[in-house]
Amino acid sequence: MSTNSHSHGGGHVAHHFRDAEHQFDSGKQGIWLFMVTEILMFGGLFVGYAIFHSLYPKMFAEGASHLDWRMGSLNTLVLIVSSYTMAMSIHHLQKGESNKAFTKLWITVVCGAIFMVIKAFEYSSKFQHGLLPGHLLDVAKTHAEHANLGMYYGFYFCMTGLHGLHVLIGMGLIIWLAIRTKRGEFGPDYFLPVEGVGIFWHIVDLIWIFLFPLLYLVG
Amino acid sequence: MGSHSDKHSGGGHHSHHIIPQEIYTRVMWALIVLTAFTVGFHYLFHVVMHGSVLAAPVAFLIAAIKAALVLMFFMGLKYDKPENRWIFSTGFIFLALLFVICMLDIFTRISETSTL
Amino acid sequence: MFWISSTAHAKKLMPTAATDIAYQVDNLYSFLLISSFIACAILIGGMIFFAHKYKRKSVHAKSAYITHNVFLEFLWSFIPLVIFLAVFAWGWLIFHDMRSMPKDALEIHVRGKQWAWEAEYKSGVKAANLIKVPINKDVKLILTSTDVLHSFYVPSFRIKQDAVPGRYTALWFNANKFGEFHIFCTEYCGTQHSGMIGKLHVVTQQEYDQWLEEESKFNTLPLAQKGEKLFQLKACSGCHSVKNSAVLAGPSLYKKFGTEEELKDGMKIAVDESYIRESILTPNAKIVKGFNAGVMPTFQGQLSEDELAALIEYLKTTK
Amino acid sequence: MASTTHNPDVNYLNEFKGIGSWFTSLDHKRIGLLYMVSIFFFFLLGGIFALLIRLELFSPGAQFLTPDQYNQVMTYHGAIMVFMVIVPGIPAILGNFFLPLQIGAKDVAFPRLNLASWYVFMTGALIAMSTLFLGKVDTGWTFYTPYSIKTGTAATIMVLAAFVMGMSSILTGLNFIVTTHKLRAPGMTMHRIPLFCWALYSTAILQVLATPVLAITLLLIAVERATGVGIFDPALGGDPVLFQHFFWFYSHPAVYIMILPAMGVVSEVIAAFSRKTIFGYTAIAYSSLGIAAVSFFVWGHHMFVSGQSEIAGVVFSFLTMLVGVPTAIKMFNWLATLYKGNISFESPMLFALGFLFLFAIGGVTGIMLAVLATDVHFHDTYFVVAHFHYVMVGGTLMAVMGGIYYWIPKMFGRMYNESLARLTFIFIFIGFNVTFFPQFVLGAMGMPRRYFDYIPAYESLNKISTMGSWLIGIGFFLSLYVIISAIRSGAKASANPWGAKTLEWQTSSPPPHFNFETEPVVTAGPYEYK
Repeated sequence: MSTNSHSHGGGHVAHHFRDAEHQFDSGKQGIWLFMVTEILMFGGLFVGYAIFHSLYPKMFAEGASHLDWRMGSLNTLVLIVSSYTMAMSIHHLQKGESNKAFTKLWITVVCGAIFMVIKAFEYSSKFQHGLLPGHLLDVAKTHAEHANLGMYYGFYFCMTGLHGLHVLIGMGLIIWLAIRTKRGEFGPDYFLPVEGVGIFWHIVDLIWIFLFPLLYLVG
Repeated sequence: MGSHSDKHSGGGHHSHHIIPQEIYTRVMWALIVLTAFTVGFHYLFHVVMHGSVLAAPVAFLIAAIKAALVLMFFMGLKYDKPENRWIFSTGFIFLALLFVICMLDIFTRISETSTL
Repeated sequence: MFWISSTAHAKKLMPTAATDIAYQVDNLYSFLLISSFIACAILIGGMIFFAHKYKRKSVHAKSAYITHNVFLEFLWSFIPLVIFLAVFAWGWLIFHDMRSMPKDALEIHVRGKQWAWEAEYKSGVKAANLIKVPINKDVKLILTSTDVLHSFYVPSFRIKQDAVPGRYTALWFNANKFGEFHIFCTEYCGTQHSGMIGKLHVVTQQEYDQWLEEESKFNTLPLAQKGEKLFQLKACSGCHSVKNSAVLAGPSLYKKFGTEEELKDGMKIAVDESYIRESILTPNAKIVKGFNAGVMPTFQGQLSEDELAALIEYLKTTK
Repeated sequence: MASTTHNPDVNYLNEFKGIGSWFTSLDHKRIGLLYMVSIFFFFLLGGIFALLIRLELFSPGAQFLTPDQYNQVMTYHGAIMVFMVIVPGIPAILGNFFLPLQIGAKDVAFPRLNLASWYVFMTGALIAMSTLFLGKVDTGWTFYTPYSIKTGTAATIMVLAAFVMGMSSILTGLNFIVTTHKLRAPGMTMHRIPLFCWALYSTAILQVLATPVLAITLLLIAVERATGVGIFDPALGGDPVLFQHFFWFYSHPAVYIMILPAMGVVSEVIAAFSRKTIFGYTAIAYSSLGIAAVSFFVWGHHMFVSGQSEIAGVVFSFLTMLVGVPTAIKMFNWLATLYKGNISFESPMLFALGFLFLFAIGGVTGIMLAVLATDVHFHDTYFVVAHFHYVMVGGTLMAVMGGIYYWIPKMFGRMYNESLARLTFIFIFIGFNVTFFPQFVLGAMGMPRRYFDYIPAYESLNKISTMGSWLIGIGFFLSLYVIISAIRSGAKASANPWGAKTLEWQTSSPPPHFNFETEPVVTAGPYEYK
């Protein structure tokens, strides 16, 4: 086997892989490992939330009562649809239908944007009512019954903020994928970046699936 | 982990499973319906029954089912290599470890009180 | 013989054991030391022996081809495991005694704060960096902290417990030796962490009662003497020297009253009653040149007018 | 192209020229050297802070630092040594360089990610260093709350720096796991990879699983400092002990991130210099994995007196005993490897034997700290300081030095000066024991750690300890000279000067850009000295 030319797998196989299959498997494993770190990072927040929720159930209930579950459920639906279109874009690429994939990718980006807009409405309403994390919480304005209600909003803003950051990063990545799809760089032989970003995007969806009942409903 | 063998034949064949569109569509609808269930149960438990111990377990059970659907189909873990399934599950195992031991500590502390 | 001599040797390196539990801890420690010594002798001795015996004499000499030996490997996994579990159980037994609070103990509240230990007895007597206890009596210390984590440690009693702000933790001891023992803070707590040293004074019941009696007369003392006590009690002395002009975390207050102080912004101000009062209640309002804001905590709400007057009166006497 | 056109004078060092070719190189060997230079620099810095600590403690009372300055020096020593030297140390330098070579790969799985992780690391390190000019940090490397929330220093910047360096660690770990799984040469089964690779593999698992929890914990400190959400602040209903749980959930596995690769290096060196197959390959390999797994269950042994419940303490003490077993297995297996070997004593071997010596002491004192009753006395005293220096410095740094001497011929194609290198060993080994053994005694006598000042009873031992630190200092400066002069003007090294059997020695020294002229096919284990 030669050191830097490739007899098969198109032009996308790096020199240290045997073939496209080898590269795909390795890349995918790397992505899954990265997802483990995402789960553990968000997980730290979930564990903290669960512990303090069990210590101060009433304070958490008060915090949750200020959230609008309709906004939360709407956002859940938006993310589900975006996950669907993301998965479909890979389906199309595998079948060689890169135009359809391109469209699906853009729909995903638009869904992400809708999610962020709804989130922005939610945030601004929280800001207006003085519902802010920690000592920024306006106790007088919110008529908070619990002096440390700021902790609930600490969790709320940390979790949704970190999640929102992931949505933004995901949108950026998907736009990059859409551009590359348009350039015809992806096809049935090579779609690893799309697969990877897809898994990332679904993780974002997955985390929201838990955040929604945790923050908005159970409280 | 040491047991998996080198089975890379070196051929350029691509046997990636293409998940049919209709599965994706069904999963999406299932997720939407389950979200409706979540909201419905929330309404039932909080507005009709004014709180119930079941509220949280039901909400998280539904969330777990939804998560499983996303994992298996959208993320394709159902069709993926077993080692990737193992890798992904370790994240949850170690998270559970962190959670269980922190809870163990916090709820077995003997609280001392001031006697002044 | 070996056992006794090495046990004695080990104990010489430890501070005086002044409780029964300390004695038990030392026994366990001696056992650990000896078994560790044996383990190290096997490992290090074996290594030196093999290194010497199988030293390379010729590059071409063949080494033995030994890949593994299940029996040996089982032995050196199983034997350490047994030893480890045994010392675990032994350690647990003693630890359980340390953590089981005796009933009807003399209860003393101890608050850690930056940077002093403040003890408060049920009779209302307070003391800074000093805990007096009667001998042969169960004493339970209820710990908390007013700011950051501290850890209450008496080496001679082999006891240690973190003082956690916002909650109470406890430890107990029953001293069986008279004397003054060190109290250290072992959880890093900032600038004067290493200066947070107190004395645990074990005395007879009679001396203890007498001391308690005397201390409760605190409120009838002349103003300046009361101020002197408060200066210790509120841990002012941890950061401000009054015997000489040495600079600790804060400026020295030796011969300070009636002089002029240069502030950070170059302004000069007379050290009078109102300046001292302001510096105690709002320490960050005026910062002396060469020092930083935010170091000294405020005492707003922690001192009565009476106590403020006593402190000011005392500072007039530090000459 | 391949082997027919290969020019033996062309290697990874001279194939591309110019400083720019280093900063954009995707070659794992060059990235390893980038790490080497940066980590050596940070080690020097951390070492200077260490010398300052010892100088200040030469006598009781203030010597030349104020208490605040001392606390900052102590914090920088800890933070630099942990986050910038020992955690990345062996994996990033030697692992990067030799993992692909030892398993017969052309590179790591994700070369671009590998370079990125160096940049991420340097970014984090520079952010951390920036705090030296932006208000300094005095929290200790452990960032315990609520002190780290209240202190008026640049702690926020420091935790963010540690967060960034954590990301770099995750990326390296991820890369190594996939490399080990996927890039082994034909015939290189998991049971044929060298033990160094097993150690790196186990380490990588720890890096990936533990670091994210540290990341979120550090972020929470930053949020806490900015907005006071109170999760770890008792004044607001939070729990500082929970912070310790989160922190040690990472930081205990992290001590194995620091020591496991060192154990891997020692396995390599002992086998090579005994010219003997390693005793109990399988046991050593799986004990690495075992240590990695169990290390996640033992973090609470840092918290026996922190106010966690008695039950939690007992559970953690018990589990800690279990982690002692695989460690004991390794020690005895190395000992058995020496038996009937053909042993020579070049400096790598001296460092490996020094490792065994010091790690034995570090190990048994670890058991004393894991036993509940004795730990209550020793916790947060100099006994702990001595223990972890025996493990981290006596263990990891001895292995780093041994590993670097062992592999210098391969990395640079040149030999180092053997007698000078032996001299460095003598200085470091003796200096180390003189510095840290007295600290065990100090700890048993009750001297707490992180003390700027101490009672007069502790003076004589502190003096001895400080003098020892000068010997270590001389040893490391001398090593730096030995390494630099080897690179600049060492005698040419052959492809396999030690007669070792692992794969990296089967290619030329220094290796060509893609490591092997022809892809190696492996038919036997790594230590077949028949």
